[in-house]
Amino acid sequence: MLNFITPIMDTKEYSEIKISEIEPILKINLRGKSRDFITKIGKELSIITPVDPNTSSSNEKLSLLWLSPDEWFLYSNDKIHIKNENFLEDKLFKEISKVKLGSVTNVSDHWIMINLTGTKVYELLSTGCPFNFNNFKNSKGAVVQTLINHIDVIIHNKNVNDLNLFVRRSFSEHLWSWMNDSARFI
Amino acid sequence: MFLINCPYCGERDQSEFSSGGEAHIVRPKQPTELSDDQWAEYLFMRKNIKGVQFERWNHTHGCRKWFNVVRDTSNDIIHAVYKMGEKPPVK
Amino acid sequence: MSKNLRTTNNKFIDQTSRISFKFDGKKLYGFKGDTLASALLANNIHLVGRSFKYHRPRGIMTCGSEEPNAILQVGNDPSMTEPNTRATEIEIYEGLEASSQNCWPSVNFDLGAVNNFFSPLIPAAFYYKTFMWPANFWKLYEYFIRKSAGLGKSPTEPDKDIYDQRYLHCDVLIVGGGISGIMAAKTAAKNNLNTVLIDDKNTLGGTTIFQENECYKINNLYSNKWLKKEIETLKSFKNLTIKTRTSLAAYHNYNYLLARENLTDHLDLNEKKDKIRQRLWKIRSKKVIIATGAMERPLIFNNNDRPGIILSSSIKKYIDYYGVKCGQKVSLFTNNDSAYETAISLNNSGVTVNSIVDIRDKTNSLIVKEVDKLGIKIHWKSSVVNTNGYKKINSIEIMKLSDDGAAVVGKKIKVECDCLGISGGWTPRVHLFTQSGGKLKFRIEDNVFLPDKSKLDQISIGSCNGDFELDEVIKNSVYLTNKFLEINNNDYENLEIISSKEINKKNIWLLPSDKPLGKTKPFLDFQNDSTANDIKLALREGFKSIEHVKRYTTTGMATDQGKLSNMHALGIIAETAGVKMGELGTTTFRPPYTPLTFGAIVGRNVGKFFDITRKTPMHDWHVENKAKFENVGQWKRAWYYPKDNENMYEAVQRESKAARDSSGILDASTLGKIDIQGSDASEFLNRVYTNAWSKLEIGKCRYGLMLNEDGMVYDDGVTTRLSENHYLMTTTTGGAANVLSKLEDYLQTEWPELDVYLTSVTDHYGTVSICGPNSKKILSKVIPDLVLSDEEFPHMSFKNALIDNIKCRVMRISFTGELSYEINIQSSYVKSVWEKCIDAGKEFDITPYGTETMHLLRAEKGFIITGQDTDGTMTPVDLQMDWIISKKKYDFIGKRSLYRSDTIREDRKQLVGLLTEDPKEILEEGAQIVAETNKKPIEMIGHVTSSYFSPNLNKSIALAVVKNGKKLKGQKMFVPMKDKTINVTITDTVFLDKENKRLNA
Amino acid sequence: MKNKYSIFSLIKNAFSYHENWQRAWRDPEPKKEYDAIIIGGGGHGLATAYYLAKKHSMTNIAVVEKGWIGGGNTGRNTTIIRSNYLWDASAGLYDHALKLWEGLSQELNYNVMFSQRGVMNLAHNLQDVRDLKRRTHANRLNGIDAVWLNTDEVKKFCPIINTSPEIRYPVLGGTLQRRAGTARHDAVAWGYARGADAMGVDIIQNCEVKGIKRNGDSLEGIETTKGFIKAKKIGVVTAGHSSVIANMVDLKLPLESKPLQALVSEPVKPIIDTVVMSNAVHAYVSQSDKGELVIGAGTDAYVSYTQRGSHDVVEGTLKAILELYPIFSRMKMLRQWGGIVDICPDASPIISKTHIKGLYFNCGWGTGGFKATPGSGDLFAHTIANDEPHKLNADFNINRFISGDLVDEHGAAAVAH
Repeated sequence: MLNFITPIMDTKEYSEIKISEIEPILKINLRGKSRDFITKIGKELSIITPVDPNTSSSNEKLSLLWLSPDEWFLYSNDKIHIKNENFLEDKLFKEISKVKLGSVTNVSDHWIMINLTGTKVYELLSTGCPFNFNNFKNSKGAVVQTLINHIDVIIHNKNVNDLNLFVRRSFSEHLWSWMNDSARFI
Repeated sequence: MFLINCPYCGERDQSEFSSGGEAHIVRPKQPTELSDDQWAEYLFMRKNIKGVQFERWNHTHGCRKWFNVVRDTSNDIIHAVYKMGEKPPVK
Repeated sequence: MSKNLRTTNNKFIDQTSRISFKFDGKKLYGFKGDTLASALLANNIHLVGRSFKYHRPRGIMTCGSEEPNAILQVGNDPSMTEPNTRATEIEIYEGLEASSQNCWPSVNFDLGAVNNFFSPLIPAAFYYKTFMWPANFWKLYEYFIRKSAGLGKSPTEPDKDIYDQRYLHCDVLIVGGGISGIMAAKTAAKNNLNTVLIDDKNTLGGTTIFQENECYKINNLYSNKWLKKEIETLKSFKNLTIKTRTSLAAYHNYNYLLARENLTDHLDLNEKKDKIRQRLWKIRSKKVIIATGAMERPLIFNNNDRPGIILSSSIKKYIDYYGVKCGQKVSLFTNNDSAYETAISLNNSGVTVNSIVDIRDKTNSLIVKEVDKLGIKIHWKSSVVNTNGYKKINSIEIMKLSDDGAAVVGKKIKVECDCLGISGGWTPRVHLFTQSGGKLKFRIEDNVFLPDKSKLDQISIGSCNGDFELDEVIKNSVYLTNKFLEINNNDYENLEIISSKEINKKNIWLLPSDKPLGKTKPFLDFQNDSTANDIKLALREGFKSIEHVKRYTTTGMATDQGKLSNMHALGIIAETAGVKMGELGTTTFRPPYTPLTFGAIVGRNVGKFFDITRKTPMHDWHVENKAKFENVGQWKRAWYYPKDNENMYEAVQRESKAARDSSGILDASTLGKIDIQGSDASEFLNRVYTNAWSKLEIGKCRYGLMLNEDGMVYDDGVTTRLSENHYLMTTTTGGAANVLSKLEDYLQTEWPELDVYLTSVTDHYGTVSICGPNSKKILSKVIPDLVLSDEEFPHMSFKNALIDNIKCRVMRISFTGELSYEINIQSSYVKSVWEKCIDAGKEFDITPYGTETMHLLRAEKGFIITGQDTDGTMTPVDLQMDWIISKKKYDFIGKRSLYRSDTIREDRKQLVGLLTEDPKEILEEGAQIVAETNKKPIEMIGHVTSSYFSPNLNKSIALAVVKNGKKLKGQKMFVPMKDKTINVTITDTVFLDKENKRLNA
Repeated sequence: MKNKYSIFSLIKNAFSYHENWQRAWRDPEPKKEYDAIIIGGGGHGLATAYYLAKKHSMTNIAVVEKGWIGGGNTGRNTTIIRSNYLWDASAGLYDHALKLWEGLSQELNYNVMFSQRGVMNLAHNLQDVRDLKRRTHANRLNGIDAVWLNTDEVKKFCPIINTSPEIRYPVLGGTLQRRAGTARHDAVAWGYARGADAMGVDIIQNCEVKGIKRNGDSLEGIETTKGFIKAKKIGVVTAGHSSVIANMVDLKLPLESKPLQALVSEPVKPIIDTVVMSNAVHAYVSQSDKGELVIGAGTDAYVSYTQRGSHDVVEGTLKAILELYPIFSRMKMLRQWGGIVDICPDASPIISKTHIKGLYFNCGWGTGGFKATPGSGDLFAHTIANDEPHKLNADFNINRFISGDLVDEHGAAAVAH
């Protein structure tokens, strides 16, 4: 078997902050404009497609994040076996891309998912992120695409002081070590 | 650092955006029909207005959507934003 | 410290904790809470520096950020020393070492003081008028000028301290924790606003916190007592953040503000380690309240710069706050009431105030009456015309002012004193307001510039808004705060206030002397040594604008940025030129408000965090196998893999040969990859690439060239048709992000009718490229199920495959001219696949190669690298790639530009091959090419873009761009180097395997 | 005749307490009509007037300035002067300027403090090396004194640069032009103003141009805040505001005006005695005679006339400074400011006639106009006087944007596979 290796595979704890990479997680990028597209993904995933900016919806297994008026980001809430991943991707591709409703692209390894928990996670983010989290903090399910220290990230507010952060794989090691360096001083 | 009200994502820091210069310079549908002069007009010539200017911005590090901004280049105040394809607001 | 200079009244200074520090090598003592300035004064040290130009002895003059003289070098460690530190701002700590600057050999005996003697020869801007002869001597003059200029010394080793940054978003930011700031903060917090209050001092309360005077009372309490109680109540607000030792550095547009918090500068040496020294707060506040107070002005008269001459309000702070007497026998010189507060404070602490010189006619305000009662001699309608004492003031000379104030009359009185307090009125600190783009207005009665119009959501309150008297400060602050925050609930609406009111105002910008102006030295800018005479000289020479005068005389350009000098400079200009001050305007106050450490601006992004480092999924393997890395944009790419003691040349020769003789393996993961889906995908590619795409069969790959609208080559790469409406595009490593955003731009704005979606998958796939005659055998071991026959899997096609049940895509494409396959697989598995290929290739001696070998191999085949063989001025025709421009397509990006009159010229610079006469001679990349060596001026017709020694051809090869190169094939040319001329011949760009036989080897 | 500046005049004037110095230039009211008017009293405009008077005997001319002379980019730049440009046309232009700089203090009898302390450009990646070597070879063959330095030589020339191979983008070498250096920016404007004024040129400050009056394709004069002034020829040298003037005659230029920022540190004793520039690690630094580190930041990527740029640009610049000079971390920024630069798509200037007879533009200098001041003034004066470009500025015409014959000084985009 091939070895599965991601750049981080680690967990670090600081006073009131815990940072850990969670893998493997399925991630699929979905793009489309039509109403049919929106209905179809909702149906296929048994999830309400979030159409309000900066929001998400989740069911037991999956979370679907709004990225732009024609782009959504789907990820599995838990670790997932490669077989199930392929199954879901193939199914969506068949039902959406093949029938020209939009695009379905597997991005599981394009993004690394880092889970941040603790009462000081927003302080950690404030060391490098210009986004105003004052309202975000209190809205469960909120999503923001922004920058942390010049690196693109998607942040999903899973729960109070419990965030999933997505960063592109090739940037992830740098961001990881930078965030850990930040956390030392919080 | 401006605050720009992305018509999709809401108010964000300028660092998430990039400027695309003057708006409403439409790419000619039939470039081959144009003289060198006319093509240069599209390619290079700009009003470069001091005052209220219509311009394009991209929410590069957010939703990646292009949109239009009405900004006064003499004081950087943004008067309005509107989506691509929408009519510009009247002054 | 001299015991008799400390009072025992210690509300703010902990007189139980003694601290030792060194000044100019001498060990001294102070107390916790002292600034370096207060500690020095307590040790009776006034002389702390020499002025910039004349090296005149200078002493501590203020107690804050406007200090022009007490600018010291702090610390001796070459990595931790800090130049130009204001003694009035830095708190002392155990182990502090400070020394005077700009003097040699010492501050007490400074040889530079000879300049003072020559001062008649060196008026403002003298340097523009001399040092021009002989012409080539400027270098020498300049050497000496530079040596004598500058103040402190730069560190000479890297800083060991850490700096940090934070973003902060709030509803209201209040800058300044004086009485009005505190009232505003409490009001905002009480009304549930997310509030931040910052102050640059270590305690809140501004000047009111040490104002214990019968003339200033609130609700029947001394104003300091009342304020102290208010400050104590602030702690209860969870929505109020207070930051002390935090100074607002810059106020930018959109209420974006930068504040520097000082975290360790006040700590003992051993406590500083491993802590953040300073933190830069990047604040976005919906509303901003500026409550930065006012600065006392000096008075401008002859010899007003001697050590011992101190702003009167600073003397008050030193006695009331620090418990330090600036002198034992003090005189005061004033044009307003505030010096009388100082007189009372000094008197209360037992210091003799032997005279007050007031330029006004007699006045009868409450506080003046109080002073009168104390029996202090007041010289009304008088001026100080001179001071004496070289290193410390010892007496002043007083004369009566004429009725018009333009001259002095009568008898000169000499009064002995060891300290002179001066007060020229108050200047509101409007710096932040103007930094933010606000416009000022001028108030004639007391000659102040006040905030007027602003486009931002902000107000100024308190004395920075021109309210100088306690009752007005409170009344107006409350009114303005309520209106600004749109609230009605304010605790401070009905306070009972006692406040002395100033009745008479009088101002003379340049006080007259009994000597002609030319013989006097009335200093304006103490640090830069510019005098009123300099201002007048500038005006005489025709420099009219305030900015001209400032630049010509350097007034206001020292490290205090003219905080003390600007108003007087304006006043003297207005007076001399006969212009109204309001019309003259001010100079621009530029950020930062006080000098800001570079380290704080940069934060933690130094060293390894200087820039993002991007790594491929196989990065660790390259490291383990001793690869040298090349920076390609932010990526780290394996450059070459030296074996034993190989140098780069040797390693690359070996790798290049191995790749063609047997097999090589390359990490190609950094190439940009864009997933394209949609029913118009083919049409989209037609528009973005120069060649045609509609007829590309499913499962086939094609090379494409992308242009800018100006017709110049922008990017290139191979795109694969995965299915009917599904393509995978590759871009160059460096171009990936720009290409994607450019394509999105066209889709969203020019071609919204196209049904096409783009998704970056650059990081999702890792790419293993294996090439060479044995690559097929190796691949068949790694993916046994895959049929690799040329019929089934020809060059420029792709197959889906599985490796250990993991999906992958195999492209048969080649950038080396060899038989070659690229495996694209999810990044998490790619290192494993890479190792599998290495294992499978062992029997064929598979050789990992880096970017350098890749560049050499492609050059042998004449393949271009955009960015290396192109430079933004090359069209596809220039590259001799006419074949890639579709003649049938109506349009594509950049097409029209190819037909402009200059672009269509046939003798443009064109890509060619070059062979050196001596096959061992390797040309230098960047070397210029000429057709004739004797022609003057020499005409360069092109340059070498790529050059290597080809181990496979056993000769040196090069690519070059040459004017009219297409037609010059076979011609001899020259490459003139510094020490020799190399003979070359222009050739075809393909050096190896012109028939492309190796692709199917 | 103005009194000559020298050490002797200083001594003489010291005896009269410097009360007898003459005005450096007059403050005239505009005449009704001039043979030529230069719009824009920056270094380039004043130099143009100076050379029109001096070399082309056009003395019935005026310079009109909206604010105070030298108050635009002349007084806001980091004063770097060099001529090591890649293309022949640029090299010709900038070296012409450099040669004029070399005698300028004596020419103007005004010490412009031209200090030939050398300018070094650093390379941080392989494409940088190729590009800089290409430029150095071209310079050498064009007779410009640029040499290539390897990393050790870079370190030797400027020991405070961090040349460790361990840094993120190590210094791989650099080019050095020793004749290059810095000058005192204000002095250049003042020296030219004083020189031009002495020959009869009217320098009119606080005079804003509100319109250009034309009759068909010929010019009549300018509307200003000080009234209408007739002129046969008009030369526009208004840098960031070029488009504002161009729009008055419906002329579109290939320009975008963007904020360019710079900053200085507090003054310190000499620590760096040359000028070091790095494109890849975007840091330009020199030290002024006063001791301040003079640091050039970048332009913002949007049009703005505010003379204020984004803080991010300053932060990025100082980050680069600390990467190359970690010893400067405890130095403090004293002052920060911005100017408005007009940028051409090919990063080269326009010194050209227009389709309107008698109207000339000198613009598009982008971030590097100061170094060209004397040359630009000389060539623009030639162009205005003769209604024809000099051969050194012939390539810098407006028509190049139509034909495509650009003078592209951007160099390679450093993209590689």
